[in-house]
Amino acid sequence: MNETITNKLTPKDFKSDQEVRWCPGCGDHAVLNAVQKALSELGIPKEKFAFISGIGCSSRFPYYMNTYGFHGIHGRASAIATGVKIANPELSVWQITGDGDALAIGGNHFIHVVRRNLDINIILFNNEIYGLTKGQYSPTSDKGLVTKTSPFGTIEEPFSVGELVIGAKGRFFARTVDANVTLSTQIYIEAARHKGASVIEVLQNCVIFNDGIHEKVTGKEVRDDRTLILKHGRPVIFGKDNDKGLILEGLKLKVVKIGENGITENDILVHDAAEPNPGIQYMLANMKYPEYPVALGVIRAVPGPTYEKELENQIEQVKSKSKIKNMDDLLNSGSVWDA
Amino acid sequence: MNETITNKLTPKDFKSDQEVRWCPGCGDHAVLNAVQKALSELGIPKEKFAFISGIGCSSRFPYYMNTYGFHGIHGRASAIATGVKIANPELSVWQITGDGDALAIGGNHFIHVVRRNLDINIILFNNEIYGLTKGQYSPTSDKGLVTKTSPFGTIEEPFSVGELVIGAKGRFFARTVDANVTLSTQIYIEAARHKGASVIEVLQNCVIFNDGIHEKVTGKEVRDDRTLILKHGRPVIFGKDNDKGLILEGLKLKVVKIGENGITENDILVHDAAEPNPGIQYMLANMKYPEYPVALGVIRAVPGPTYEKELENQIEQVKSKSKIKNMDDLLNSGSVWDA
Amino acid sequence: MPKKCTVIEKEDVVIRFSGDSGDGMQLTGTLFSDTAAIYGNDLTTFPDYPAEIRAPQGTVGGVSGYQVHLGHSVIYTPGDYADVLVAMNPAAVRANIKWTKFGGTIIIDKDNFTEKNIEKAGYKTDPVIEDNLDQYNLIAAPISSMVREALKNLNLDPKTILRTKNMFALGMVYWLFDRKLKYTEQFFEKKFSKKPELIEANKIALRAGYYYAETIEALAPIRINPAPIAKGRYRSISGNTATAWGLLAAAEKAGLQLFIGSYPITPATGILEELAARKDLGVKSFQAEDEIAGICASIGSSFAGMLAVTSTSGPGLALKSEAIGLAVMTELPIVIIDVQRGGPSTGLPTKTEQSDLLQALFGRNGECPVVVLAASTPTDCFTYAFQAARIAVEHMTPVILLTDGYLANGTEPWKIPSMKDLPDIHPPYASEQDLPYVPYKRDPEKLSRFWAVPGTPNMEHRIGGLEKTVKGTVSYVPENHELMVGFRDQKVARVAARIPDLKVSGEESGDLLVVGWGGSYGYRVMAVNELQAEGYKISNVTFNYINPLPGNVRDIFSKFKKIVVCELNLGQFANYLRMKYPEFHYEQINKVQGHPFTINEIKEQCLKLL
Amino acid sequence: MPKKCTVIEKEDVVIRFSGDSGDGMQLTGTLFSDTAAIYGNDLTTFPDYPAEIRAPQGTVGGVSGYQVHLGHSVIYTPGDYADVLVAMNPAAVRANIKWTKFGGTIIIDKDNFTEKNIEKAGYKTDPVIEDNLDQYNLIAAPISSMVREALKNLNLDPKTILRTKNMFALGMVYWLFDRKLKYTEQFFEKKFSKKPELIEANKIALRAGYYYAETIEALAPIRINPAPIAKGRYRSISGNTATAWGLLAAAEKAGLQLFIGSYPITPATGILEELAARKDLGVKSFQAEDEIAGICASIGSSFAGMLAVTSTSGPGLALKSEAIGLAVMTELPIVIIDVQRGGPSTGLPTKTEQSDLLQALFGRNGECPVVVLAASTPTDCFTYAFQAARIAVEHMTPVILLTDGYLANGTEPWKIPSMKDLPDIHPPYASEQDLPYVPYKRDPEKLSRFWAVPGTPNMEHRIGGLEKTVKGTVSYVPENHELMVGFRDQKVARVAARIPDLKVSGEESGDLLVVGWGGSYGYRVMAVNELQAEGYKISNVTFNYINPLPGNVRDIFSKFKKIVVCELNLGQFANYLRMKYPEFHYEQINKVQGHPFTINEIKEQCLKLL
Ligand SMILES: Cc1ncc(C[n+]2csc(CCOP(=O)(O)OP(=O)(O)O)c2C)c(N)n1
Ligand SMILES: Cc1ncc(C[n+]2csc(CCOP(=O)(O)OP(=O)(O)O)c2C)c(N)n1
Ligand code: SF4
Ligand code: SF4
Ligand SMILES: [Mg+2]
Ligand SMILES: [Mg+2]
Repeated sequence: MNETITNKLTPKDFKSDQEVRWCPGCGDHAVLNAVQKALSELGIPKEKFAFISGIGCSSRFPYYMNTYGFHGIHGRASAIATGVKIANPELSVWQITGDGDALAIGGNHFIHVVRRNLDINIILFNNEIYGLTKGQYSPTSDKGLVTKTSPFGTIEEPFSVGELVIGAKGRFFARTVDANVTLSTQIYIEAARHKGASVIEVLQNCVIFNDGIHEKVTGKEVRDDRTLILKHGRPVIFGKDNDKGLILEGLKLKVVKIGENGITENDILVHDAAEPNPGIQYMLANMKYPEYPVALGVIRAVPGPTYEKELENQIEQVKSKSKIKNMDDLLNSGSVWDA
Repeated sequence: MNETITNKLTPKDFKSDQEVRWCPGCGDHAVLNAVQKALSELGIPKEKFAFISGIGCSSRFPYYMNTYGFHGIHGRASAIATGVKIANPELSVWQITGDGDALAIGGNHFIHVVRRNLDINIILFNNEIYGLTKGQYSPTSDKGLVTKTSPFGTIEEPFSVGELVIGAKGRFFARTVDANVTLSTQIYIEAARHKGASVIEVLQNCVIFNDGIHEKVTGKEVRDDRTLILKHGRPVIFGKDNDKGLILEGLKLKVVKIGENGITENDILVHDAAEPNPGIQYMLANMKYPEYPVALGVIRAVPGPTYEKELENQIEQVKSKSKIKNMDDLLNSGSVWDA
Repeated sequence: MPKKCTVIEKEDVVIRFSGDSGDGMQLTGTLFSDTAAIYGNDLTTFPDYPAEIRAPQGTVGGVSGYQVHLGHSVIYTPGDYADVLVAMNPAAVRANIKWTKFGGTIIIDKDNFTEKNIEKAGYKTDPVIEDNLDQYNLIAAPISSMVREALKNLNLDPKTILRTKNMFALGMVYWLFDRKLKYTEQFFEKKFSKKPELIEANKIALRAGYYYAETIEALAPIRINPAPIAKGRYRSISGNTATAWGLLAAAEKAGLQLFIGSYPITPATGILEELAARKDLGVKSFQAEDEIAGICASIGSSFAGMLAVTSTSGPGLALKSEAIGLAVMTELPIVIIDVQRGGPSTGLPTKTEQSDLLQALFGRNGECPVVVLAASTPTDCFTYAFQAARIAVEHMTPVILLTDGYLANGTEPWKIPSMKDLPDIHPPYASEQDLPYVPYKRDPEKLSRFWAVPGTPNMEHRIGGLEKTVKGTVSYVPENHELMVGFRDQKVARVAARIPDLKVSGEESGDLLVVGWGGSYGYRVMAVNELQAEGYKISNVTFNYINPLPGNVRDIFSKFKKIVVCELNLGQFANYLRMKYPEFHYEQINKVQGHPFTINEIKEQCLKLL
Repeated sequence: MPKKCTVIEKEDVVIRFSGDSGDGMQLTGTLFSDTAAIYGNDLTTFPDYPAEIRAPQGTVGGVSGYQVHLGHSVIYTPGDYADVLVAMNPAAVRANIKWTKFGGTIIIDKDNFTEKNIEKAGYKTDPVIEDNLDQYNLIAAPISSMVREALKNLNLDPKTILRTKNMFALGMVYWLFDRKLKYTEQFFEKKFSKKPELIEANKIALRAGYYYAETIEALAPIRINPAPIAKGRYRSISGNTATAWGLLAAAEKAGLQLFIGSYPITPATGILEELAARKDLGVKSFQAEDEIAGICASIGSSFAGMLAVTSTSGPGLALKSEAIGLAVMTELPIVIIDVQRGGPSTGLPTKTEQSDLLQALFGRNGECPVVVLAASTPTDCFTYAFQAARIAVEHMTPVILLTDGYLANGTEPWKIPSMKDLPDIHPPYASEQDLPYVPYKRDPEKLSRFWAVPGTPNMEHRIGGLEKTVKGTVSYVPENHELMVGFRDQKVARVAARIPDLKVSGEESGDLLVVGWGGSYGYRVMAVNELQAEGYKISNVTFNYINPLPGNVRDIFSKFKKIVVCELNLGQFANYLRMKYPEFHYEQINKVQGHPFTINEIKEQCLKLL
């Protein structure tokens, strides 16, 4: 997977010949661009990528990638990707999924692939709605949202993706915004390089069925004050004027203004994505507007053994010890007799 | 559900006429006793209980209860119980499930019932093994465990039940030990009284396929030092001599000895199960021997609106506003014409 | 362009509205058919839209269509070929020209036939040449410029103005068919009650279209006189809504509350959506995390005493297989609706097919019989949903109701039934006199067990998916298993005693019996009617009760020289009949294209057998 | 008790070991049959244990049994009735007496016939009276006291001592059948190599039993001479292990690595367990979180170029339905093993049945054909697992292999094949010369597509569950869909060209043809053999290839006056044959008791038809 290739690839090399069929204005277009950009910078040959998806608007993604691709069935992308990665750990495997695909029907496979820590990069398009089926609420829809199946508002508490990932023993969680191609590209590259299951939540806009749902946080006018971009090893500072930051007060995060009440940059929390204990990352991932800015960037990235490598290691070990080298050996092993 | 009945029920009233078929020595027997004891103290008439289970040794539980019971299919107890509770919120609904039933095949329904906060009491028998199918590893088996399907040791990181529950927006989590009938009874009563999804993890011993797996923590000789029983509003003290406690050091819990280094009872962390922010509860739930004692008791109990009540409220509201009162109204509503 | 000017009377006519997904064609078609229905025409509609939410603008893949077939006699199908095609862009022409009657009328928005759009539609040169449009009555109206002109004083943004194009086109069609604008205008008033400027804009566009058609004397107005329709109150209803309402009606008649546990899936979602909106009737709708949770929650609600429903389409039915087995084993009433779509796997989600039949009948482990029904028109979805619920409850059994994408989205005028005319449904509650309650004790006639609902004192009991004795004790005793397998089998078989006989349409005997089931109904009826009119000894039967089959099938089959089974799959019902009535020989007419039959296809195949 | 003393030679004999779940009967039976096999008898075994891990001690529900049928000619079944019953407690007698030949030998542990145990077993009074035990050759040995006595010097705790009771009983049986103790003693030495005191204890108990039987001259030793078995090296193997090994052999022959993605489920778990242990052969085993993940991971591994397998039982197959459709649509090779058990739903997990046939054939949405095979003996599970993998890979299709609980757990001696005698398997890799790679381009003969594995340069492509054109572009074009449905159908049908003809056992024509498939094989063969010997014109065929069916079926069927289909369900294969060959009339013999047929049941039913 780390082989270098002589002819550097460009984003265009990753475009397939298929017409892109998302609605004009859909956030998915930007994600596609960012991924193609990121891939071109990884130095991995095209044929070593496999894009695996479930069903949903977002899950059409593999068709648009000039790589190996598998458009699966609803909710099962994690399981299919698991098989692909175990079969060939040399592949760079990307799972494309929606909030419904990953967290409704696919919730179980999702938490298990995260727990098992397969080295798969999971891009979760969170538009807080079922797009493809034309607008029903999803497990991430805000409580009260009026949709076709909740004409009087939903009555369910939504999942928070980061929280669920950490609750499932997740070691890599990042969040980005569809339209922010620069940040997204950066994150996809980091995810690709992280060994283990990397979950990237993309705040994605569905112009048709849930238009502007992230706007209050990601809107051009407000995003500097309502989001914050985390960088490992750097103080958690944000705001239009880079004058706001987070500090830890007791067990809670608190937004402060640098320069006010004697607070200097040195008082500001320094982001540690690599800390195994998820305590602070958990809080960062869970920050919600208006109480807090919404955290973007890589929130957690803790290395750990991957399933597929552990499996290969175990196979090597057993092989080296066993007397059974092929089927004839096995057939004639143990208690046999001659007639 | 809070109706009082004149003849107080006894645990025996909850015993069905079915022969109990667990292995002699299985931890399930004690759980059955504790539940029957707890139920007899709730003041709820027998016919208002419904026990719903999946498949597994533990899931045979409903047969032994002289209440309404439903032995479902593997992994689906949460979903069946959801239907029962929505259908009749007046019932006291208990879900019985194993670590495989709830967290392997049933993982998705489990996290969703927790998220939706239906008022269901979920007893999760965690023996860290598939008992009924005769000894394969489960999603809670310790990494490295040798079982029939992991003859060279598992290579998977296990779920921690409490962590997953909290990651899924859980509001009630408790832990107990099969053999500790007194503590268990107390917890079942608290769970029953809590409005919302209550998950109780029972550290249960499977004498046949995973004997003694909890022994290092729960064994008679060691349990006072290796477990701690949390009580809401009380300092977190434990140990044979009641001389150890937990304090918060930075973002981490630390075990201290009262009387040493100037530490008094007043320095000890006071357990707040009702705190909505799960930070400390999360750490308490995750404590593992040998670094920490394992926390028992009610770790988190935060009230919140339940799905079934919100649904009933919404129905009442819509009914009161709508002109459609019956089918004839509906059939003749909207745009109709006469021929 | 030929222009004529007197009102022409016609028997029936097919109109197809088509344009980009964003052009509002579904609404335009609906408004047109509402007006026609109110006028008294019989009609059937067929919406046909792309799987993509917004397929690339201007491409053939992105074309959304809505076909209306109206007439002054009974209309059975949305029609094979359109008399009038409204095509808002070149792609719409390209996609639909082969479904337009040669010489028919085509209305296009001339302004949209730009070089770019023509290319996007996949034309190499000129559509007029490539598709021989000069052989049609082509009305090339500059619709875009005209709405721009008509609304220029309204102070609306250009996008909003352009969005009224469809109303301009609708106005033209109204003139063509001599219709009143009144109902459509009332619709605007209701829909945009909070945006008066939109009421105004749409009205202006509608009228502008109407007057434009009049001015250019586009074609003589065509009059389709009202159909000789039974007197009464009518409404227009789609198959999905009719299904939802049939269940609601059953709940009311059974004195039960309705529960639906479903997961959205095309083309079944409409049922969940309709029932989610019916909180005024006390429906408890549960959007589950997946199909399995949907049915399992339904089973739970059934255990707890509700009328339990789960709705889905093929892939979802596959996922529910295991849980259907649980419902069979626990003998709880539950209605499972499968709105069939093109398969296998994800297949063609927005297209129609009848290929889930064998799955519905046999797609479960073990000997696992369920009742299977199928609806055959949008409106009789009401009837069979009602019947499905009746049978489920009264016989304590899961019932699968098959509809399909064609029925689900199609609409028809429907004579509104009165609730008092529907039969009561009697849940077989366990009786207080009969204690102790024995969960698998059976009604001697129906063989169904009795229902004891949690909360009822003294009837505590346990059920589950393991084989049980009559008392509900788990049992591996060989003879007990065989006994229970037999009971479950016979319980379903005995439903036959309580369903109507199969009816022959046409003579009771003859040369050829056309056999079908479910949604292929209309096309078969039309084809057979036409052949009968041509003098052939041909008759038609439609199966709505699939398992068990009605009691008189053998009688009917034996009176025909040949039998041909006509269905949108590779022959699933034909094979099922071979199992059930092996003494007959079955010919087959099959089609697996994601589309209904055309009348001609059926006629041609029948003629080969006559 | 009659006592005789010369060695008697017999053709075949059936021995049933039975006792409490904790009594070690499975091991006892296994040791006995190993010894018999090494001696050269042919044999078949059938373990039969309760669903509970440890059902209540002493009850009938908790009885665990192990039946061995051995002979000096070919043995096809574990036998209907036991000649010798070993019953360690009263419950074991009660559970098994009806399966014991009238007048047969019953060995009991007298010490265990306490009042309490007798009551627990459900006897009201005295077992001897209630079950007429005086009509049998009852050997009431005080086994418990005797092992206590025999081991008293060994310094073992009482529990451990009592655990050797089964070896005492085994010793008695060895004397009865004139067997050597050697192999069993070798087993002790290996098994307890770290606990020498247990080697000693078990040896002593075994010999004590042997000598006890000799002393009381329990019954004349019976000699079953070795069977005229083909020369060669043998081993004993169960159906589940044979299945696992067949897959391993196929992987080696195809040059592929084996992947298994499964979720444990009785009685299929053994396959996963065996393959999980085969890391020495590079197997990648994945215990999934559920059955759906199991098959989906398999599909993923197949996409990525492995030999993909998923194993399960009925309820799990139901859950896999949707994903099987995906494999059909993506045309990837995958072997799906269904070890059938009693259904429906959870049913009777530890019992056997053949009731998943229609599910395997039709349990999916849409027109969704897969290849279906069935094994019919524990050892031919190897053959058909190998064939399933061969067909899957060479024809690029999912293949379902049906076995059942009876085959899975049963064991037989097996002549060990040599890998060089097995055919090579040729994966149809896309060729480098054939670029650009077109995913749904087909082999003109087989109609299968070509396999391009991720990692291969210049063959990047996309597949998925939506309908596609040959090039892999999503397509809703009606004609394309019909074309592809046809291809998938014909691809499976064409497998028929590459499977062997059906073979008749017996005359090629006659009065009655007994037809069966899968696990009912042995009983059918025995019944038909006996009837042939009695002079009837009866023959037998066993189907192992279910879809497609072999090419010569019509030929064979047409030569018999009557055809009877014999299966452990309500008639699923009979119905399938009615679909496929409607020109024949099929009689049925069915049983749904969670148990195999008995030879007599089949004979009796056949006689009615002769
Ligand atoms: C088994 C199955 N159930 C349901 C569906 C219908 N379905 C397709 S996509 C989807 C949800 C899409 O939502 P999401 O995953 O959030 O993706 P988005 O369209 O929003 O990108 C549903 C319910 C299906 N295709 N298959
Ligand atoms: C669909 C399905 N898959 C698999 C099984 C087999 N099965 C039954 S119980 C079980 C796991 C039991 O483990 P757990 O839930 O931990 O319960 P325990 O027996 O340990 O109490 C499995 C795999 C089944 N019954 N149904
Ligand atoms: S419906 Fe929404 S998510 Fe789907 S393509 Fe359109 S804008 Fe994007
Ligand atoms: S196998 Fe284990 S969990 Fe199951 S009943 Fe026996 S001891 Fe209990
Ligand atoms: Mg979404
Ligand atoms: Mg367990």
